[in-house]
Amino acid sequence: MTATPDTTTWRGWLLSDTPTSRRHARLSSLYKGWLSFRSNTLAMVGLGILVALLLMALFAPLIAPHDPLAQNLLDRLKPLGTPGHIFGTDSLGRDILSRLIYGSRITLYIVTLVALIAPIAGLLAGTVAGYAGGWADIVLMRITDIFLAFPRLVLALAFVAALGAGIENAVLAISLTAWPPYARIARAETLTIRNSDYISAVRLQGAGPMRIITRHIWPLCISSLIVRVTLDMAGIILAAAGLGFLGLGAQPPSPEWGAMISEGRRFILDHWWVATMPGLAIFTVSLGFNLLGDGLRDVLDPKAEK
Amino acid sequence: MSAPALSFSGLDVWFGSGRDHVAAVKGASFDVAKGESFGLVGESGSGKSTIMRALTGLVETWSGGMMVDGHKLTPGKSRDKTFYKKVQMVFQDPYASLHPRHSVDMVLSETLRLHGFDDIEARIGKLLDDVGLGPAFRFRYPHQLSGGQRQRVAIARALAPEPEILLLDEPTSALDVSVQAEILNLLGDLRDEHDLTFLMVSHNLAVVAHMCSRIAVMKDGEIVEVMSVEDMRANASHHSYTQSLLRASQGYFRDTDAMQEA
Amino acid sequence: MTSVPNQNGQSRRGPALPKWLKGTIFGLGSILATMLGLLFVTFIIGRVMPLDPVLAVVGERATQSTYNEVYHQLGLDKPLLVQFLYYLRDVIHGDFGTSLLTSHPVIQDIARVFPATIELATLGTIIGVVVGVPLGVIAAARRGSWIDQIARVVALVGYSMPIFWLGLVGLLVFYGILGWVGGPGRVSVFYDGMVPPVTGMILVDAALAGDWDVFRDALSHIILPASLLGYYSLAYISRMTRSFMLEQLSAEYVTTARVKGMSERAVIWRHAFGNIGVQLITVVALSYANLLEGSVLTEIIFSWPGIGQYITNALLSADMSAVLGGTIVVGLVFVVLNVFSDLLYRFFDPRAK
Amino acid sequence: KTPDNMLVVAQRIDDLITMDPAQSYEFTGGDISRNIYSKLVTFDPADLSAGYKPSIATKWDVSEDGKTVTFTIRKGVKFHSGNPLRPEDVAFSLQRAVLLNKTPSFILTQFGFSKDNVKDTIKVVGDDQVSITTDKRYATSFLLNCLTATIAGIVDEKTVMAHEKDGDMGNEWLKTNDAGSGPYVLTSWKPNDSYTLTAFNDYWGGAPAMKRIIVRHVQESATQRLMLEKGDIDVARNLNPEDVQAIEKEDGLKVDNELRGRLMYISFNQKDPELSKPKVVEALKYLVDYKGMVNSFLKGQWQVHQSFLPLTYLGQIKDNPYSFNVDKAKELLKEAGVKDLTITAGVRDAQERLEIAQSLQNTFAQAGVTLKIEVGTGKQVLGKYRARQLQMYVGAWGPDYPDPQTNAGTFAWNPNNADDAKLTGSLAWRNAWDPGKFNQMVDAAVVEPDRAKRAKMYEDMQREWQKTAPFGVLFQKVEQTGLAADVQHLNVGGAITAISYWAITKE
Amino acid sequence: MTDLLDVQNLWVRFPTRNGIFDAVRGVSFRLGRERLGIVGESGSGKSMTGRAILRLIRPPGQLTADHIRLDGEDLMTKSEKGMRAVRGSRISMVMQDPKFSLNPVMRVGDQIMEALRLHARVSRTEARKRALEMLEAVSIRDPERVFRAFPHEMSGGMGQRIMIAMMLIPNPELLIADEPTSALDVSVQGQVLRIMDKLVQDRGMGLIFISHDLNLVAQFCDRVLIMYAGRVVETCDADKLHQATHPYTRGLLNSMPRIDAPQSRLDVLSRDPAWSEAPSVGPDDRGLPELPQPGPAGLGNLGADIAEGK
Ligand SMILES: Nc1ncnc2c1ncn2[C@@H]1O[C@H](COP(=O)(O)OP(=O)(O)OP(=O)(O)O)[C@@H](O)[C@H]1O
Ligand SMILES: Nc1ncnc2c1ncn2[C@@H]1O[C@H](COP(=O)(O)OP(=O)(O)OP(=O)(O)O)[C@@H](O)[C@H]1O
Ligand SMILES: [Mg+2]
Ligand SMILES: [Mg+2]
Repeated sequence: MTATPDTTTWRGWLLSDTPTSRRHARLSSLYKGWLSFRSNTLAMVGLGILVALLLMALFAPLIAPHDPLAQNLLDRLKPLGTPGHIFGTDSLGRDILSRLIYGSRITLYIVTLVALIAPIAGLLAGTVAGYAGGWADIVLMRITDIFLAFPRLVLALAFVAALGAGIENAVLAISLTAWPPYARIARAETLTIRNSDYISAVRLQGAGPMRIITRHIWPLCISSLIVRVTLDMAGIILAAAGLGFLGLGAQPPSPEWGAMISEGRRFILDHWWVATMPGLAIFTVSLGFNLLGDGLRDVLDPKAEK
Repeated sequence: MSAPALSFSGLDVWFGSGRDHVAAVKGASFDVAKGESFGLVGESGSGKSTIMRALTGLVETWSGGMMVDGHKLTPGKSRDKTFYKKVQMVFQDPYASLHPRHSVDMVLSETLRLHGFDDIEARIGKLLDDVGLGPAFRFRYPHQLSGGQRQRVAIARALAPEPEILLLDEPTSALDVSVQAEILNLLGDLRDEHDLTFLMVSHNLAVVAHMCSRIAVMKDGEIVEVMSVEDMRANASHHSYTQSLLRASQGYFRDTDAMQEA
Repeated sequence: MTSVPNQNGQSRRGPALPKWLKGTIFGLGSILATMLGLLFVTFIIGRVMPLDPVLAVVGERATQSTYNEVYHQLGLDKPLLVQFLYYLRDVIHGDFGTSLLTSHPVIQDIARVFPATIELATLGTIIGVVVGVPLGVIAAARRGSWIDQIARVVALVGYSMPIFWLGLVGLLVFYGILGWVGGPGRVSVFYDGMVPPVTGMILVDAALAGDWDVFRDALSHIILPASLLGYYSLAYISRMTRSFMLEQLSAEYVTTARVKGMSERAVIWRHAFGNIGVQLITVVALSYANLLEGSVLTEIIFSWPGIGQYITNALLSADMSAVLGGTIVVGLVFVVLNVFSDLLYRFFDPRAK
Repeated sequence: KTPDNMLVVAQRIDDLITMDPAQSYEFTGGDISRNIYSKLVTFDPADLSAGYKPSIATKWDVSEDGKTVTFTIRKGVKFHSGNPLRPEDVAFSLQRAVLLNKTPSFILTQFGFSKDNVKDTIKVVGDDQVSITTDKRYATSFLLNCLTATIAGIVDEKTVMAHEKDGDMGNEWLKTNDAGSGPYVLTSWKPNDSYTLTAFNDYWGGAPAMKRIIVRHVQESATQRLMLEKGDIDVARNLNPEDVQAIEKEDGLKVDNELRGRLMYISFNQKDPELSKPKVVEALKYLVDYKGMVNSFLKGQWQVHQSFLPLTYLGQIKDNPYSFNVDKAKELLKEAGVKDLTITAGVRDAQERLEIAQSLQNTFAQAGVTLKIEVGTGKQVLGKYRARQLQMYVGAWGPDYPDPQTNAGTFAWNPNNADDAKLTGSLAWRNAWDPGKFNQMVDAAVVEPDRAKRAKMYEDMQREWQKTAPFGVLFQKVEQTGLAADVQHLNVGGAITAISYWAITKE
Repeated sequence: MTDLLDVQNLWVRFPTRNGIFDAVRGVSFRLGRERLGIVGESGSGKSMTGRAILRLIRPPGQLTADHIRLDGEDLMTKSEKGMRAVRGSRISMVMQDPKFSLNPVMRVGDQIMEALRLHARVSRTEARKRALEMLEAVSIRDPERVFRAFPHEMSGGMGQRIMIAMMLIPNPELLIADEPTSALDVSVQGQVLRIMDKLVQDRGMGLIFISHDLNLVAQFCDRVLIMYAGRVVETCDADKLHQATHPYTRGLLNSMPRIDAPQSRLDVLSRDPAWSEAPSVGPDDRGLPELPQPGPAGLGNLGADIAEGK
């Protein structure tokens, strides 16, 4: 509101109050969001953690000092700081650091898949229920309630048990249990949005329900969903790890972090690092997501907190 | 003589059922001639907006007769495209009537596309010009606009399908007096330019008097009086409610005055 | 012609039920529908699972004839829907079947394991509320201060820490090394069965029986897992409390209270806190429900014979009667908690009629 | 910290589903059964290697044709209910097991008893004798060994029949209750939580020293170890090697090692065209790092053992012809003309097996064989295995009764290799293996009355089998039990039976 | 004799994403026991000025002033605790939006009683009596019912009257009323204004009346401050408002349509950037009207007092 930004620099161009093209407008609003996000230190830390995770997953073969699957029964359960095995080795003599690095791929995989499935399913169910009202609403919300009332881990377990253990099924199972809250959020938002004047306005242009839901309601629900998803990600990683812990998640010898804890928990008393290192890894990434989610909430959803 | 642009006869509108039943409009009847500006006044909650919402199909529970250009409307959701091409509406609150994540460009181009226009680029430029917003505003988002500017965008959106009838639901009540003047002038200009018929709701008698030639006074869902603006100015009203409205709009007088009604 | 003139102008709307009755009927109907759906989904899951319930009965080495006999006994040769209807009929009669895993009636098993979980979850929730709510309120009131930062870190750590890991480490440190708390299980072995089971919750039973040795011992066993669960619920509750409070503190009525010349503490606790009560109830109910159903891992680590473990074991062994029974109970509790928090909401919030 | 006359045990007891001896088939069920039920003949915990000894039967006589054995029943034995134990109870118990036809009934029915003839083949003779008549002549040791199994536990007819429901011969009631005459009385069982035994003071062999036995379900080894270290329990039965090593070093604690009958094996489905080549199977047997495993993550808990009879069984052999030899394996694979072999193995989600599977994966890979591991819950994997759908299986097998026939009959016997024969009890059938001549060898050995000759037959059979069968037996289980130093005379049952609480003392 | 209120160089600043935003810039004015109107377009800083006097600018907003003297006492130097004694009992403020300014979960009566009991030692029954009288005084028809009601059960107009009752009950020396009648029916509006009028005239209460209705302010107040972009652009006697000289004021006056005088086009305000740059018009030096002595009852039974007078 003070001086108008100088439009000759990139920064100025991006901060311009009078965008001159669609692209300019979009970039400009993205950049402004980024600026306010950037000022949130903790959120930046979160983002940093996740970027690091991404890089780690991407360049795992370059970073990892060992093959994550290479066993050496003579070199098993080496402690932290052993030369060549900074994080020690596990019960089959595999390098824990390398396994953690490769495990980041699986974690990312899980996170991406769940983040793609659950919110979209929830968004679809919630907005349709909220906008259509009537019977569609009642039926959809009952279904949501059923899945909500289902003991979460039991549902996931049942699903995995039905389809067999494995990472994809674990992801499906988690998604199956994760969507109902999103549906509820989306529905609540839809209910407030659907009677607003701008929706009435598009209806007056003759727009059909599908168009209103996808073009007008979704963009408004998405930001709060993104925040929720980010905050839930930690829970999702932990749920996947929980399944791994019960032996139903990722399959050996894949270095999934939850499964690593599960394998290492036998040694918790004498060789604590075997379970602790993956525990710390999960903790760090979860923390990253939580920090990021907190920050995103401030940017995307200023009403929610702040 | 051609049919009136809008014709209401014995319109009833209600909400809810059973105990929640609210009769929002009771037996409203009036005509709006082509090219006329007609005002609806009355206290808050008297059913002014509801009449408009019933007309546009935003409220489905009504009975009685409504005609647009001589075509009868039927209760129910569906209004065909031609209806929306003919009738458009501007809402009361400019802060609530624009999608927070759609830029001006998106709002207008979507509207144009829905109505099947091809020369969208050219039309957007023209519309923005019409409502007195330069091309500089085209890619802004609502949060980058002032209230008056938003209301101009809303008017541009309503003008996009080139309607004949514009419904104005308190278009300036959320705005400052200075901005109100700008918008009222703009609406006047547009009316002359495009041969529009106005149906305007307001609780500010002065605003209605300024814009309209005839007014209907509503109270409790009923139309108590339809009169010309000249009559109103001359204080030639027959109904006590209208009289009290008129008197009240004069302002505050110190104790000495006789302002002692309950 | 004997037509009776219709004097009641309203009759075309049919008999007008009072609103509360309609609401109640709708509420009950939706609970029923939810429960039925829950049952059905569970049932289907149980049937399509490639786990063989017959194997659970006959064991690994059974001959085929034994196998066939049991297959028939369990009614597995009937169509799915018929099986479901049979099951439903039994459930309505209060018969949840017999668990294959424990050879006890499921209802009896649940009566044994559910109190254990309730005891744990309740204590956990109490810890979460007693610590979490004040923490959240203070964090919101002193936004950005060190206490806010601490609250934030506490919550984030709680959100991010794998519970099974924390549980194992907690057991190692507080039981193994420090010896401050009792070990796994609900009570030390030699106190087992010392107090008559009235409620099934040992703390309550011991108190009822006036046996304070058992009470103390049971407390020393429950405190660690309950604290662990309490920490998770604390993290959630404090975070939500904080954000509710922030919303309230920015409301105009808070300024009004200050205009009156009210002290800051009264403003926070009397005015702002009074306004989050309702939201808080919902959050606490939700977190309680989560603890009731979601403490499987804690139960495993602490050898806590609760419902989470029960259902999980049953599920892995295709003991479908037990899974269905357990799911109904947990689902019912969830639904009831939901309704309950709804009722409280109506009761406490004047705006909700 | 535990009282002197009380024994507290931590153990995984979630397998316990029934205590009816006619039905009980799980480890924990065996443990309980051995302590609450008496049998005609049984093993003495102080001297397991002596084999079966008189118990409720004071002596037995074999008829000329070798088909009938007549047992003389001990006098003055009392059931926990106070009823005296009569010969009728003995006959009833065995008949009941046959009539109920529950899973373990084959242990008895393999002698030709059936619903129709059991009243005649098992009957009371005289006023203190019971006679058992088999359909043909079997090695007497075979019959008597079978009578030491859980299913031969003697129940109190009067009590049991008092609880009969819908003609179930008291099965429903007996699942959770006790009608025995053994040294202990079952006083409570909370599934997945604990069970409690109380000493039976009128036990015919004398009241046991430990007045109360409490077995608490504790899932995690680390937890069991912590409890043992804290003195909250006397015995920890599911310790993993690392925890055992730690306990060995601790004052006040000790470790009991006992060789059990359980075998770890891998098997290959013979429907698979590649795996049905003998050279391929042989090569794979050379691709197991036997030593590596028993010296690392299996340390102390399994020992290398490559034949189907566990050590201590009649006919045992100690030959372990296979060792980890990549070159040999490669050569064999080359000879078989197999390249780029990929195998999928079904493994249940138990830590030990997963590690073995991963080790196999590693060593197989060294010869270019890709091993995929498909993990499932016990029930899942087993379901597929029984349906002959697993390409390869990594699993364990425990003998059902202490006679060589139990394992010979499952590893080397499959009279009908058709899919619809459904001989699901036979591991050979599950792997679609037609044992050919082994069928006759098994049938012959089981009827050989001469003990030494019989042993020799099994020895020969195993040597042959080791070479050609699509099974690779890898290890035999050693049970390592952690216990407080004051616990004496603990015996978990060796390879042949279950734990004997009555022998335990504390000092 | 000192002024009741003397504000010198008042600034309110908000840090925002785009730098510091000045909501109030250097406002100075003095107030006797009179009715001072503050008018201006939306966002011109009227409410902020009112809040600033009570030092209730919420962080991160910052408040600076050379001084804010109440009866010669500088409020800027007071401790937070000292301010609390001032708020409510000596200066009260009717908040702009009654819908959001009342605690939704507390009964109306409790909120009014609370205002009284925070500053005066009175029993509950006494407080209740006074609250009921006060409600009656602001023309609420069924005080007993309203007393027990929750805010959401009240209409906007009732809410505003409740707010006024609540703020008047501790009998303040200065009342800041932020658009107190915008939601009221015109007839009730007259009654409420009359109450405030009476208090100023009989008790010597000072009144700051914030509104954007220029006509109303011209008719009701003694003096008017016209604010634009956080500054006072003009100050004049209320009855002379229609002769105001500042183009902004003139623009506002002319842009309103009038019932009695039809126009084809309305005048549109054209804003001059110089307006917001010009310094605030300082406190006028004219002599303040002689202060009447406080009424005989002192801090007596205000509600009953007013009700009687009506
Ligand atoms: N969706 C609805 N459900 C129930 N009642 C409604 C609904 N919409 C409006 N009403 C009721 O209908 C009546 C008329 O409302 P309407 O909005 O038409 O009033 P209005 O004259 O436009 O008032 P305002 O000047 O405040 O806009 C009111 O009593 C209102 O409470
Ligand atoms: N928390 C804040 N952060 C930044 N700017 C703020 C904040 N609060 C108020 N403002 C700004 O301060 C300015 C003055 O606001 P104020 O509420 O005093 O206006 P007003 O004259 O009372 O308007 P109205 O007639 O609409 O009530 C406005 O421009 C507003 O945007
Ligand atoms: Mg309206
Ligand atoms: Mg204001």
